[in-house]
Amino acid sequence: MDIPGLGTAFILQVRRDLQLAFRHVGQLANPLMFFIMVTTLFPLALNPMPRLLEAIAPGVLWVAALLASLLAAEGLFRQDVDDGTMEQLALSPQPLALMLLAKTVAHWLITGLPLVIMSPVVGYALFLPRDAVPTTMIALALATPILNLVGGSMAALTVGLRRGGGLLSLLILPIVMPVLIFGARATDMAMTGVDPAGALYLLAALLLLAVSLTPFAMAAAMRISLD
Amino acid sequence: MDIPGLGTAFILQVRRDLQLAFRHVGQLANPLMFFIMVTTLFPLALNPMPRLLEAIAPGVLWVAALLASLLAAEGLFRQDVDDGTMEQLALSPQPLALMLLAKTVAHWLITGLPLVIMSPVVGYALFLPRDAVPTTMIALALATPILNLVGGSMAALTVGLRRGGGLLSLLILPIVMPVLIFGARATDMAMTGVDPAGALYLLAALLLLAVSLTPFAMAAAMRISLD
Amino acid sequence: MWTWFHKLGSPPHFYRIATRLTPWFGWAALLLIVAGVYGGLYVAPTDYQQLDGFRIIYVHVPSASLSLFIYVNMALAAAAGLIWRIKLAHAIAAACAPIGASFTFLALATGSIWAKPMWGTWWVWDARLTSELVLLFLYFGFMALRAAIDDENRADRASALLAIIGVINVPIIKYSVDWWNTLHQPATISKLGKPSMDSDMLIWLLIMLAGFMCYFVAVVLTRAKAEVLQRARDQKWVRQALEGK
Amino acid sequence: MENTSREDSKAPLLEAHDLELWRGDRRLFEGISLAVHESELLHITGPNGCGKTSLLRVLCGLTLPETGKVIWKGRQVARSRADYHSEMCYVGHRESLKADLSAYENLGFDLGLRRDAGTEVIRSALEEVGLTRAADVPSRSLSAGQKRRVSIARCLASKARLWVLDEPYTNLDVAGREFVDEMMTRHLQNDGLVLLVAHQSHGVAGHTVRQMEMA
Amino acid sequence: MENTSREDSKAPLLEAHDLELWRGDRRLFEGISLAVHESELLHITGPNGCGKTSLLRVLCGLTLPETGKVIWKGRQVARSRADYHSEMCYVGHRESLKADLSAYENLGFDLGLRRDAGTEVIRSALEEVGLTRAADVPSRSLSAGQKRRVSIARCLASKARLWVLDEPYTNLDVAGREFVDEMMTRHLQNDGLVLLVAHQSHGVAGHTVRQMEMA
Ligand code: HEM
Ligand SMILES: Nc1ncnc2c1ncn2[C@@H]1O[C@H](COP(=O)(O)OP(=O)(O)OP(=O)(O)O)[C@@H](O)[C@H]1O
Ligand SMILES: Nc1ncnc2c1ncn2[C@@H]1O[C@H](COP(=O)(O)OP(=O)(O)OP(=O)(O)O)[C@@H](O)[C@H]1O
Ligand SMILES: [Mg+2]
Ligand SMILES: [Mg+2]
Repeated sequence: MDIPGLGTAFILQVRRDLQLAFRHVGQLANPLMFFIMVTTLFPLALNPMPRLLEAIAPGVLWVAALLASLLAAEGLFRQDVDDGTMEQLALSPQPLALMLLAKTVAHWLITGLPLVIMSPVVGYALFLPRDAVPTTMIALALATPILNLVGGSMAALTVGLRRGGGLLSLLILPIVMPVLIFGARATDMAMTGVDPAGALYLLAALLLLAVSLTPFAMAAAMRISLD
Repeated sequence: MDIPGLGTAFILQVRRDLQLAFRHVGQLANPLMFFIMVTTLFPLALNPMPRLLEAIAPGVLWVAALLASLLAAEGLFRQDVDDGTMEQLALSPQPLALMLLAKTVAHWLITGLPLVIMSPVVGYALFLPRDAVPTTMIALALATPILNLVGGSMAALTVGLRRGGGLLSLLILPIVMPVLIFGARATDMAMTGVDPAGALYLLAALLLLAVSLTPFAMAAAMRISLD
Repeated sequence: MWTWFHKLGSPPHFYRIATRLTPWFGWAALLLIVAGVYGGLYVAPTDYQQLDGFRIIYVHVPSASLSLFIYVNMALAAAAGLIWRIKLAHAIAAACAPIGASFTFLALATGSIWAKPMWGTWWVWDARLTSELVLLFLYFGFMALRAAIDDENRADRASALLAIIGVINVPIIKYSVDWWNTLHQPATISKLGKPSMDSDMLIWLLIMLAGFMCYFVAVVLTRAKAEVLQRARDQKWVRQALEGK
Repeated sequence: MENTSREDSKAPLLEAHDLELWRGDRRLFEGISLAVHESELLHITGPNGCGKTSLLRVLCGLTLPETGKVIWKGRQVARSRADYHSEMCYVGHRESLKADLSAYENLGFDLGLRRDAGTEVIRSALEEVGLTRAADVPSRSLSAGQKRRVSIARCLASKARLWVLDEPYTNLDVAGREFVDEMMTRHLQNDGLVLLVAHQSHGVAGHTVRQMEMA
Repeated sequence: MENTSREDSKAPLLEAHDLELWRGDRRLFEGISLAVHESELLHITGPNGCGKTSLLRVLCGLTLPETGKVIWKGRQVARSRADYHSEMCYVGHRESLKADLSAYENLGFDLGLRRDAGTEVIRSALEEVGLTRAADVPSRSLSAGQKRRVSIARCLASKARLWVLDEPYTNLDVAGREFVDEMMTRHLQNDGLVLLVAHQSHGVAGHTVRQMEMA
């Protein structure tokens, strides 16, 4: 029988997930709102001195990015598993790794991309030096997919389990820590006028690694969870 | 027929939710882990200079509290609605407002209380002055339940209005903002040696208000959602 | 070592061999550690810079090394279990985790104690220290995931996958001192050829390391035995093995 | 209950007047009135999607009808929700079980809200529906039929006067279906009321059994 | 398919050898072997919780058995998953529908992964199972029976050779049940294979129908 090609399947999956997200227009705005919230709340919770804000701006940006993707990871596959559509996906003739990668890509388009786009605004609000903004955007664009991919693998591993509170974050954070370190370092370098290319290359390498390995980890984890 | 009293029902509900969260004793540590990890991330993403860390310590604590309660709130009732147990709750002879309040209390015990308990440790790691610690703990103990109650009302509404998510977090922000401002101010006052009683009283008043009003809002929203 | 584990794949066989080996490693560990402690505390010369404070190195470095070594072993065992579907390998991986976590904790604790006089603080957010902390979290995550899954089979496979993914962190910890300039001591022992450490000090360190290693093997065998027994609790050989004692 | 006079027992316990419900732009039903007396079973049938479940939810007080009202023992349900719900038990299409809790824990909570039932009550109800060993595994790992049995045990142990059963036979094996019939018969003998939605015919006989066909 | 020789058609398409499965500390089944040829229906029965669904999941390749293997067209399923899954369709206890998407959108996605089916194929399958107007409301608001019909339409439109049906009659009205019988009969006529789990007896006759009882 003629099975549709990998590309077709990939696009179908991405399109369906976007369609679902657009059904709940609210959900679409959520990660973005969250990101804005975190970054505006910080100045509120702190002494809003520009110097201090500037010093913590990269940290806030990066931690917010991390938390946003971390907390969204929780729900990445749960609904699909609960309503049984994941079962059908695992029984489709398409490779599960590809389909889960597609789901993660869709998830990134919904949660990660807005974050990248919003980062100049947030940076501005936190008095991030203007020179650091492009670097930060690039670094975020490289880092957020990694966060999503790693989050996805861990979510696939824990999806069959009861809401374990911090279990998922316990699993994700150790592994994404390098991403955070390099990302924050890139912003920092740009702020102090050093060339951040090294850190960015490292992030790009990590992204490649994640894209090539995590789909298989996700698929393996999902098959275990569905068992 | 003899219906069990309100107290019994309340305790039953709290106990069941705790049971769900902590099937295994080991899982008790999970929320704690979450906070430890979040606070370790900050120094990583920032320059780990003690002076800077000290300056942002209250911010980190407060933002972590806000995130934990608001973001977990999103899913507070969703699973119950999806698996049909909320339906049975609405059909039980106990007042729905009470039961939802109990669910929120359980949620606070899982997410809010560990934060309060952990705050000295986190404060220590971030070099928060020792004098500010007791005030911060009290302020957190007063503020986190408010955050949970407000988040719970939002959750009850969003479970039904399936497309209101982003809009609602926009609506919730103004309500939560004062809590954050007063809380952070209390910490700040204690750090600078001013008596923080005023801010704490205000928080206590807000808490009373939230406890007396939000359960009815939650129940009404939930009945609409179940219709 | 791992082909060795692979060969004795069957639980009863493993149980018998482990029972025979455990005391050897146990006694070796005891002897080596006693010798190492004596040598480290009394025989080794005092450091010209740090005076006697440096002697904590005899606990710190071996436990830090073991924390990494055990993780790698755990991941290898887990991978073997996942790929060849060997239950025994999963049992060994499960047995490794708490031991590894203890050594990690020990490394952190001794490091902190050492750091207080050396750097004037218990803790700094430096790359090696932080990544060692992350290693502790990795162990915790592995154990938490196992505990969260009721079904043994699934717990085995899921945690094995996690252990394999977590291996990424090992080189980061190992080479963090070389990649970032940090407060922490860069590699001193492992510089082959000309170690930058006095050989009088080094020998006792190596003895301690060997002792810790033997201790690990003894404990892991004991724990794995318990795991194996618990898993096969309703099989005949278990009753025979227990009654045979 | 024992001393109710003839007149009382003739007045219906559950009444509904002129119910109408819309879903989207479609009127599911209108002008539905019904009355159920004690020891009476009302069997509601109709093709898929005709609105049987929706009607039951209106009768339970979960859904607000467009017009009309539901009356229990002479009082409007919307006004005296707690009284009504303490005498009613609903078994819906979904099992309403927490997947992470065992059948026993699930029922312990559900019944704890309704009456001071001890451990034995729950155990014996679970045993009666054939769950002994399976009562203590997380209900996530129960089979579909076993989950259904838990719902039925909840109904049994609730000691409710009015049972509202939405396709209770679903996923049950032959023995299970016979058990449900037998259980309903017993309930009717004890002056209970049953509202039953089922596509199959049921095996209750010798009682006031009424049929209602929805279009 | 048309030109298969006598010998070929005698070799079973689906075989399972010596399957064993554990759940918790309980052995659900062991030593199960079966063979299904083309145009054959295997009806698996057994009491609730005996492991029928678990067996089907093993046969589908969703669950790894403790021992034993499943073979499709002479090749082990675990090795050639994509080939097997492209010829198999599974209807489980759950409907596997995205509640926020309509029946049409749901099938559009599910079938899009399997074959280049056009719009009309999906529409006509949905019409065949009796969903015309209901095909475009979010499937959250479909009735239980209507959801089941969507699952059945998915199976119909998938053009799979092997149908694995876990209690397809659930929640269906009389007409719906008859439709399922008729649909299976047609599938068998077209050299299809059916694995059926159902507590009720089915209405397929005149074909190779085999029964398997699980304890
Ligand atoms: C909590 C604090 C500390 C942690 C988590 C820590 C962690 C580690 C780790 C992971 C290793 C690597 C072991 C290996 O490569 O096999 C190590 C080695 C070592 N540590 Fe620490 N350490 C800490 C504090 C200190 C302090 C304060 C000193 C002394 C100033 C120190 C001195 C050393 C030395 C000399 C080595 C051996 C280096 C080598 O030869 O590779 N550590 N430590
Ligand atoms: N928003 C909507 N627009 C159009 N129709 C809707 C909407 N919401 C619900 N419906 C229709 O309402 C009906 C709900 O029916 P209900 O669940 O009460 O049926 P039922 O009689 O219980 O069927 P079954 O026998 O399958 O359980 C369905 O036909 C569904 O299509
Ligand atoms: N962890 C576990 N411990 C004990 N028993 C378990 C565990 N997990 C699953 N089971 C049992 O495995 C069986 C699963 O059965 P399965 O779903 O295959 O039954 P079925 O034959 O399809 O039943 P039904 O007719 O009700 O659909 C159940 O009896 C369940 O109690
Ligand atoms: Mg219905
Ligand atoms: Mg079944």
